[in-house]
Amino acid sequence: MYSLEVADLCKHYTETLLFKDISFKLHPGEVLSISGWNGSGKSTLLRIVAGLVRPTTGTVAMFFKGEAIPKESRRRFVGMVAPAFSLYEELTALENLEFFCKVRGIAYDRKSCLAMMERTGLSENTHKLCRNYSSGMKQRLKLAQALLHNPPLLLLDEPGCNLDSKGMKIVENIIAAQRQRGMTVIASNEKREVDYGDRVINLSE
Amino acid sequence: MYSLEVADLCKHYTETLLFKDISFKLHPGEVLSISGWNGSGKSTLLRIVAGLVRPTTGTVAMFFKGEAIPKESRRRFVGMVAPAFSLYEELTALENLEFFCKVRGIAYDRKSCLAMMERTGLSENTHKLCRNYSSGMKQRLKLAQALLHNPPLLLLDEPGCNLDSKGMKIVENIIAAQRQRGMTVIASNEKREVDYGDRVINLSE
Amino acid sequence: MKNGRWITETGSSTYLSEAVAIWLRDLRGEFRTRYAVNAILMFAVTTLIAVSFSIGSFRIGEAEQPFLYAVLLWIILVFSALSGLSRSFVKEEEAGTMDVLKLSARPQAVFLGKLFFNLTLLGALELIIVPSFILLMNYEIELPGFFAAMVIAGGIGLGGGTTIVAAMIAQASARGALFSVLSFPLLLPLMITAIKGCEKAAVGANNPGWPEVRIAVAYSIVMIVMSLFLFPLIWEE
Amino acid sequence: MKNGRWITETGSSTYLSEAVAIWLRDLRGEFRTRYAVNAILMFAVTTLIAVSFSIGSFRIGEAEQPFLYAVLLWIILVFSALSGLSRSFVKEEEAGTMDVLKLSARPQAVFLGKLFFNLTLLGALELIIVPSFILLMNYEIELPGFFAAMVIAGGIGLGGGTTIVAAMIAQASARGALFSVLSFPLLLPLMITAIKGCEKAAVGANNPGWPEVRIAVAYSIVMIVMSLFLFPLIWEE
Amino acid sequence: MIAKVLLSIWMTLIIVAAFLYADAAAGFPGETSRILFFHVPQAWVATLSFLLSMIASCIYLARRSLKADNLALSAAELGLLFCLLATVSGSIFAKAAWGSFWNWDPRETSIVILLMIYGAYFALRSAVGDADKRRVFAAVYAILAFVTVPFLVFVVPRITASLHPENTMNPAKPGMDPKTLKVFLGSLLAYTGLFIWILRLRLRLLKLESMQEPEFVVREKIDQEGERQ
Ligand code: HEM
Ligand SMILES: Nc1ncnc2c1ncn2[C@@H]1O[C@H](COP(=O)(O)OP(=O)(O)OP(=O)(O)O)[C@@H](O)[C@H]1O
Ligand SMILES: Nc1ncnc2c1ncn2[C@@H]1O[C@H](COP(=O)(O)OP(=O)(O)OP(=O)(O)O)[C@@H](O)[C@H]1O
Ligand SMILES: [Mg+2]
Ligand SMILES: [Mg+2]
Repeated sequence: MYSLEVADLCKHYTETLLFKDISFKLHPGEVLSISGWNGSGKSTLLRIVAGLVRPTTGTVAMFFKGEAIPKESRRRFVGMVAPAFSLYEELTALENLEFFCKVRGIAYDRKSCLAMMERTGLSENTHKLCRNYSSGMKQRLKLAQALLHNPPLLLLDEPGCNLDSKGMKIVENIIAAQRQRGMTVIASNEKREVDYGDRVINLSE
Repeated sequence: MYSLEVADLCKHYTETLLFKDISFKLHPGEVLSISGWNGSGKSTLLRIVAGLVRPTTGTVAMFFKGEAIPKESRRRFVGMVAPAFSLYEELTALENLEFFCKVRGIAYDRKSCLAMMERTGLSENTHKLCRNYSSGMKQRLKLAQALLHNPPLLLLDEPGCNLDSKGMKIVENIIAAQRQRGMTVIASNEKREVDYGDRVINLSE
Repeated sequence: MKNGRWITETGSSTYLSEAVAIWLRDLRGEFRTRYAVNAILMFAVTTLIAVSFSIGSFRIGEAEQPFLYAVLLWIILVFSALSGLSRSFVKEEEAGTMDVLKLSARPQAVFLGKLFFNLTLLGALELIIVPSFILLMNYEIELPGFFAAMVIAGGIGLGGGTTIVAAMIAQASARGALFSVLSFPLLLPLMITAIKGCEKAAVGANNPGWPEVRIAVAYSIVMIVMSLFLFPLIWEE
Repeated sequence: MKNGRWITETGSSTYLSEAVAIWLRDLRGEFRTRYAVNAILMFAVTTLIAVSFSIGSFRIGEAEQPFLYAVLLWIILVFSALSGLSRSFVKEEEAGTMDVLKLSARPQAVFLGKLFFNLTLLGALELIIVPSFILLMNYEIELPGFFAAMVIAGGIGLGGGTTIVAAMIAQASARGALFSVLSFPLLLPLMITAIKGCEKAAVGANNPGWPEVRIAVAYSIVMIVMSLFLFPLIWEE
Repeated sequence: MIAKVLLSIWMTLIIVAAFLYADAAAGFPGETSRILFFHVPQAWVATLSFLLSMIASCIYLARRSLKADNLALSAAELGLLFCLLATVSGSIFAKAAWGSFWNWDPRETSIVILLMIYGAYFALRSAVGDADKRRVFAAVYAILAFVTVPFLVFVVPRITASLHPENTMNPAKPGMDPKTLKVFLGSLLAYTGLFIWILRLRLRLLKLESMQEPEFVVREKIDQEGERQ
């Protein structure tokens, strides 16, 4: 029903060319992995797909039942996790989720937020300030935040970063669940995470 | 020649006990790993050893030829990497290293800084602003920073975080080199990194 | 049906409700870090005391008082505003939460939320500063209604004029010099109007239709409407 | 021998050279982002123009001018300083670089480095504000030497009194406003002295030995020395 | 117990004597000179307790003992309280004696700065989350603040002419009539006693509070260990 079409993406930073001619199509149920050395442009590519960075040339388009989704409403269809993101440190974990529900226009429902935290293994720390979260707990909360609105397109930039083995298992479950419902793009350095993808785009080649 | 003695460490956060009765001794050539689930207190333990956080009870002491090193000069003997650390984003990578050399009282030597960046695989990006570094490049630069003064005690909190396989290899080399000269403490969630240690302290047990 | 939910559900939410969510979050964050709550009072008192000490300790000609006091009041207000208002965006950028916010909120909602927040701050500030200023300086006002309207309209103008500038400086870390260049000419007309208005209110000049208040209101409306249109451009780049 | 190097080498470095490294880094960072300079200049220019517009446009009694101008000048200087001087520490905390700095630098070197940086900022501020103020307000000064000495000594006192407070508020929760709240009372004695000094310089009072300058210098020395002792306690906590 | 009873009797005597025994001094409008017996001891106690707070802060920094911090905190609280009392009483009398509530008399200026400093002290205390940090920061600030006091005492009076009856009624100088002097000194004593009594109550309260929080108990253990080293 949904689809993502990326055509001829090319990104320059002043003098350097990061990547060029990246094209792919993605449909629900598919998982795409992006790999490459550090600094090869994986995160940049994901940010372009999310609409946070403009590509030098090329287009990113999302379709719902064949109709293009305008850029302004893309936020409803995308959930993203990245190492550079942070949540609000002076709020508790649950308050963070509550905020993102409301801002996204999802009626805030405490139970389902708690269920989401349960799913990411944070149920014992719902009322702790994010400032005091450990690195792995922050990563889990970022995952929870990205899933709040059941996004048809999930962009995971190094999703297993800082996580212990239970956390990795959670990521695996998230990807498996997303495979039932929508599209996933994973950017990672870890072979294990790259292998979740049906297809792999290697930016270093 | 050097040694690290940690005795009866215990850390509380208001109502919760993080860990208690942690004691160990470390001598040059030894590598200690700290493992545990997310939020078990690995990073906190490392910060206590570095002197950034006060333990609730217990002591951390470093010795040089049997003499205790006063807390004020511990900075010369410790190098640390952690996910929560950042470098100066508005400086280039080389300027960052130059700054840390000078501030540590090591005569700044451009060549040896460049060699350090070579060693962490950053030689192509010496003059890029840190703001524009990718996550893995930042992690590499943090490693370089921690090694600048050849610290007898190296504290590595999730050293492989964000790194690609080449980067992991670099971490491995760093640990192997440090084993020849000094002490290492690694805190990590990754089995591979935990296995570098001769001994393992598991905080979740 | 799961997929259907994704599209329809968002329809139920308005710009306003999202803006309110952002406003409330900012308030809560503010309350937690007590960036303002605990200290805004002391801060206001501090400035006031400085001014009243320096001016109050010697006599100013009766004729000059209304004008001078109006100037001082507005300098205090503008300063307090400028020192705090840009924080709401800059903090978002520095804490690294800007990207997540961009991904989840509509730009207009963000702008409105931040504007409400800044207006709340300004309201609190004026509530504390204006009465204490009047008391401490023995500021005699002939037309209290006009004066109050002027202070409120001026406050809204301050918020309207600075919010978008704040968004700009937060984004353009290297182009920072823009801020002083931009915000100063933006606020100056408002400040001059407000000073004039407060002076008239103090003197009790015959002033049918409150022209200064109207100018300030017009200024605020223009600023806010323009910002609503321009903000998405700044926000999404 | 490798191990030997670890101990001996650091002997060759002094507090001063490390402080200078920190100073230069801050300058460079500031030059690239221009955050503090902007905050300060924005406020200074705004008030300066507002003040000169408002005061300049009407007549103040000849006799009252020296005092009023001195008060205005110092209010502008002190509050501009308060709006920017805390940045050097606050930024360190917010960007997450504080921990690395704590691990690598000696506290006294950090204090001195930040003090130098703040003094540089203040110097730049005074260089811009004081001449423009004098020109704009038509401020007549009988004893320019004394006046300049007073402005410089006052600036050093401002830096000396606020740097340690900046380090404290960077680690506290309520940052922006708290800084003014904590610093202002500490600065008031200095401010009063400086106002008196500038007034005398304008009037051209017979003033052997420049007592106000001496007081300001004494204040600066006491503050800086006390801070040097107290800073490590704050930094290492 | 006996001390408390004695103190209250003494206080009552002083109040009665202030209005009935001592004569109104010349040079003051009406009966306003009786402010001396209340206002000056209040200011004196405030000064005393700020000094005490500063000394306790130094001790805290040297020894890190919780007791010293409690003393610094409660002395600062009481200092602020008496400072407010002196300001309010002075201000009321100022309306009668000098015609307006506030005149920026140098004494008024310095007392306002004192109020601001200790207001800031409490703002700082409430803004620092971590208990250890809070104590250290507060102590450092208390010391810095006290450093400015000599400047306040020697500098501020040079700026504006004082309205205060500096020399006419200075108890240190000869010339105060003996009756007034007697009541005045008695009042000083009474206020000091009152101060010590409240201070001890406050300290006991703080100690009880800290016993409820396990964190503090543990800390005290380290404090002792730190002293042993
Ligand atoms: C708002 C008004 C006032 C304030 C804030 C104020 C404050 C003070 C302060 C801080 C002191 C110094 C006490 C010390 O050195 O320990 C003082 C002393 C004194 N005040 Fe006031 N005062 C005020 C009004 C008045 C008035 C109206 C009178 C009498 C008519 C008065 C009479 C005195 C006297 C007699 C002393 C002792 C002077 C000396 O020791 O030489 N005060 N006041
Ligand atoms: N604003 C910018 N200006 C200049 N260069 C930039 C900018 N942003 C990113 N880069 C550069 O683009 C390259 C790609 O960065 P990106 O973060 O996409 O890498 P990545 O593949 O995600 O790496 P990692 O595995 O380390 O996360 C890097 O070399 C980085 O330095
Ligand atoms: N200042 C604080 N106040 C209260 N709790 C804190 C504070 N700092 C850390 N904690 C808590 O202490 C616990 C340990 O945190 P720490 O960062 O040491 O964990 P970690 O073992 O490094 O976890 P990770 O593997 O996720 O990095 C966490 O539960 C965290 O929430
Ligand atoms: Mg990346
Ligand atoms: Mg950790």
